[in-house]
Amino acid sequence: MALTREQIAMRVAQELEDGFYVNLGIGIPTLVANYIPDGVKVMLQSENGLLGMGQFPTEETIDPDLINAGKQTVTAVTGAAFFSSAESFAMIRGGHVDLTVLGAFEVDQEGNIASWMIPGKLVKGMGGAMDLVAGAENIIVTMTHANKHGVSKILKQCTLPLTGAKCIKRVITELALMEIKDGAFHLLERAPGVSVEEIKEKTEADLVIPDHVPEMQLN
Amino acid sequence: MALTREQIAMRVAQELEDGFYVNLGIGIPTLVANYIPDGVKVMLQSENGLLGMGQFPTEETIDPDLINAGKQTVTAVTGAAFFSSAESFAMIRGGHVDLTVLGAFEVDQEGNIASWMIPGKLVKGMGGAMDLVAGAENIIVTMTHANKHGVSKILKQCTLPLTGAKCIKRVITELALMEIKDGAFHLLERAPGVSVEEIKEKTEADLVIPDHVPEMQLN
Amino acid sequence: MSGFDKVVHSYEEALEGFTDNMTVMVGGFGLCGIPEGLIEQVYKMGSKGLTAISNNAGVDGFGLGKWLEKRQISTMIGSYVGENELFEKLLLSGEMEVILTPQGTLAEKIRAGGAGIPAFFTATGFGTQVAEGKETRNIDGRDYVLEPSLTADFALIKAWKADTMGNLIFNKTAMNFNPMMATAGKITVAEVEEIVEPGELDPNFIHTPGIYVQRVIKGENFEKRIEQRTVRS
Amino acid sequence: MSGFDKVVHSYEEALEGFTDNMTVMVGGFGLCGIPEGLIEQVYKMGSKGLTAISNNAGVDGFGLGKWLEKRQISTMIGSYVGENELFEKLLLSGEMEVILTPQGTLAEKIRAGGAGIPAFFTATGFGTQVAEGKETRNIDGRDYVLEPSLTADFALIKAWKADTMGNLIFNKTAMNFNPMMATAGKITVAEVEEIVEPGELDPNFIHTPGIYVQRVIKGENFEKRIEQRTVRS
Repeated sequence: MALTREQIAMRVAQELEDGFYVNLGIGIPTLVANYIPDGVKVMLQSENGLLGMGQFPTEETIDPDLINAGKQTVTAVTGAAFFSSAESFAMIRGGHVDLTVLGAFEVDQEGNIASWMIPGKLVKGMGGAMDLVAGAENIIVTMTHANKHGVSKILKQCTLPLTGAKCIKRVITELALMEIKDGAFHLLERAPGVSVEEIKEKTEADLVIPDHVPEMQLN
Repeated sequence: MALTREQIAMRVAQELEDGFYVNLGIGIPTLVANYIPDGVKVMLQSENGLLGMGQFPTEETIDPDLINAGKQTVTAVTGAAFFSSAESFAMIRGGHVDLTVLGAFEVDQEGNIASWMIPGKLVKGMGGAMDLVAGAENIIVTMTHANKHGVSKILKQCTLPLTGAKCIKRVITELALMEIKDGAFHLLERAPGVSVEEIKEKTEADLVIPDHVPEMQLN
Repeated sequence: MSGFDKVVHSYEEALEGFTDNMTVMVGGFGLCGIPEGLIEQVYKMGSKGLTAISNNAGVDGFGLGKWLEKRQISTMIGSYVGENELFEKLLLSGEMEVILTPQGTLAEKIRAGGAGIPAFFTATGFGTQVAEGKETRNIDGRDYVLEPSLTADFALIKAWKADTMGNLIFNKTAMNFNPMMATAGKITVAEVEEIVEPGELDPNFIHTPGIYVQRVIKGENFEKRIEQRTVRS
Repeated sequence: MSGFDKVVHSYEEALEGFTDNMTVMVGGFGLCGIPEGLIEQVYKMGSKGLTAISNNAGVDGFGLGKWLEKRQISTMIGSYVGENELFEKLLLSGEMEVILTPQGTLAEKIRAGGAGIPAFFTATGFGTQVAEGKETRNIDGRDYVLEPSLTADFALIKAWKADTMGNLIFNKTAMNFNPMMATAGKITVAEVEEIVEPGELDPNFIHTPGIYVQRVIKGENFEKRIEQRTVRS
C-alpha cells in the first residue's frame, strides 16, 4: 500500500534526532511536527524569523504578528527567539539548521531539485527554498513518486527549472525511501506492501536495488 | 598664535549641524564633544557598539561594560542604543554617520591619510580608522601641521603606510583649515595671528592660497 | 532634541519627496508587518513606474496588491508570488518586470546595501536560473554566485514602537524584512503602532537604531489582516 | 529539553576537544566583554600553535595577554595592538604572525563566516597594505577589496545572561564581537554571568539565538578589569 501523506510524515519523523534544529517546508513536511518520536526534542525554525515554532494558536491566542513561513498563524514554544529575515537566512545559509524537509516537483539522480516553477503554467516563486537547499547539509525531500498520470518525478535529469543543483541526498515518497549517491538513486526502504517492481516501474532514474529491500517500519 | 588642542576642537565643533550623527576619534577629536554649539544636538557614535555616547561617569556610576572606542568608561545619553561591532560598522561603512573626526600622522594632497603605523617603530593597528575613512562622506582630520622638528605632515604624498586612499577633504591643524581638492590643499582659514607665510613654510604640499585668507572665528 | 525629532504627523509629510520612477522597499512578509498606511498613501498618490522591493506583493486587493491594481509597479523584486493571481498574471504576461530572488539572498542583498557591501558571494541559486548572467566562482570546493546589493530611494517599514528619535523595536515575526530595509533606504519611513519618548525603549534592546530612520509616523488603523488563519483543532 | 540543555559545569568540560593548532575566536573589545574564565582555562591547558581571532590581544598579563606570555598564539588576527607591549614586540620581531585587519572588516568577515557568505567586497582598506595581494574591483565608480570570511574551530564568547538552551543576551558595549563570533565557531562556548530557565528571556529580544551556541558555562569570578578608568571631573 502506498503511504498516506501522514505516513510519509511519520517516516520522515524517524530521521529526527534529539536536539535537532529543523526547518519544515509547506505541505507534507509540516505534518512531520505531529509525529516527533517520544524522547526526541527538536526546535522548529521558520525562515520568516522564528526559532521555536509551536502549534497553532487557539481562537483566543491568535496573533497576526506571529506567523510561520506558510503565513499560518502559529505560536512560539518556551525558549523561542524572534529575529530578522537576514538573521534567519544567516542561520540557514551558514549551515546551522540540522535538517531541512521540503517538497519538490522533481528530483534527479545528480541530486538536483525542481520545486518552484512550471514554465508557462505556474510561478509560485522560490521563497526560501533555494536558500534552504543550498544551506542545509541534511535535506529530506518528500514528494509523490509519479504524477497522477503515472509519469515519474524521480528522474535521470530534472526537466523543470532547478531550485538547487547537486544538493539532495535523501527522498521519501509514498512508495520508497531512496538515497542519491554516485549518480543514481539507491532504494533503501519500500512502503509496506509495495513491491520493488512497482517502484522500479515508477522510477525513470537509474535505480540501484540491493538484494534485500526492507519494508519501512511505521509505528 | 597657533591653536591649542582645545581651540582646534572648538573650530571643528563649528562644523557640527543639528541632528548630526558623529564619530569622534581618539585624542583631539574627543575634545570636540566639549564645544558643541548652543542649539545644536548631535549623537555621538562609538564604533565598539554605542550610538549616543554621553559624558564620563561618576565614580558611583562607572560601569566596566560601558566603554567607548578608546576603552574609556563612559555613559549613554537618553535615546542611546547598544549594538554589535558588525552593526556598528554597517552604520559606518554604509555611510550613515554624518561626520567623522579623526587624527593622522600625515595627509597628502590626493586625500590620502596615514595614521596607523610607522614601520619599524610603532604599530598601533588600524582599529576602526580604515573603516571610518572609507565609510564617511564627511571627514575632518585634526592634526599638527608639522612635527616637533618642523617637518611638514601636510604632504604631496604620504610616506607612511596609508589608512585610506583619496578620502580626506578637510584638515584642521593648529595653523590652518584646509580643503583638499583637485590635487592640492586649499587654504580656507588661518589661526588668529598666524601668517599665510608661516603656513606656506610648514606645508610641503601644493597649497592654493586665495587673495584673502580669513582668520578663524573662535567664540 | 530638535534635530532628532523624526516624528511626522501626516502620511503626506511621511512621503514628501516620493515621486514616480523611484525605487522603494516595502517591509513585511506576506501581510505580516507591512506599513499599511504608507502603502495606502502611495496608492492614493498614484505614483507610477516604481521599482518595488518586497518579499511578496501582498494579496489581491490588499497591501502591495493595490499597487498592482493601479499598475504602479514597473519592476518588482521579490521572492514569492504565491496565490496572488494578479501578480502571477502580470508576471506571465510580461506587463510587469519581475526579478524573482531567493528570500535569503533578498534579505542579504538589502542588508548589504545598508551596510556598504556592494556585492557578496552566496551558494544560493548556483546552477539555477537565478545565477544566469551572474559571475560564479568556486571557493574552497563549493560553487557560489556573486550577488550585488540593493538600496532604495525610500524604505517604507513597519515597526511596533518607536521613540521620537527613530529608535525602533519590532514585534515577533512582524520584524522580518523591516530592520534591513530600514538601513537600505535613502529615506526610511517607519510606520509604528506607538510612539514613546526617548529613554522609554531599553537601549540594550533596540532592534533598529535611530540613525537609520528619517521619519516616524504613528499608523492610524492597522487592519493586520491574516492570510492563513489557522487554529488548533 | 534534554537535547537542548547546553549547560556545562566545569571549564574542562567547556573546552573539551580544544587542541593545539586550532583556530579560536575570542570575544571582547579591549578587556570589555571577554570570556575571562575560558581564556584562563586555555592558558592553564597551555595549548600551542593557536590561530587567535580577536579584536585585541588583551593587555600585558591579562586577557589574551596571558596567551602571549606563554607563546600560545602562532597567528593573531585582530585590528589593534595599542599599548600591549608584548604584542607589539612579538609582532615586530616576527615571532608571531599578525594579520592586522580593519575592525569593521574583521567584524564583517566573522559575520560572513557564520552566515555562509564566503567572501564580500568592501571599500575599507582599498589602496592600503590591507589590500595587498587581494582582488580589487571597481563597482559603480568606487574601488573595493574582496575579503574572505572567517570561521573557527572554537568561539569563546562572553554574554550577560543565557538560558539553558543557549539563547543569549549581552550587556551594553560588552556585546561588541561576541554575537558574530557565536555564529562563526564550529563549537561556540558562552561564558555568562547568569543562567536562567528557558522562557525567562523575552523571545523578542534575544541577541543570539541558541542555535549558534553549543555550550554555556556560568563564569566563576568576573574581574571585569577596566583599561581606561575615566570619570567626570
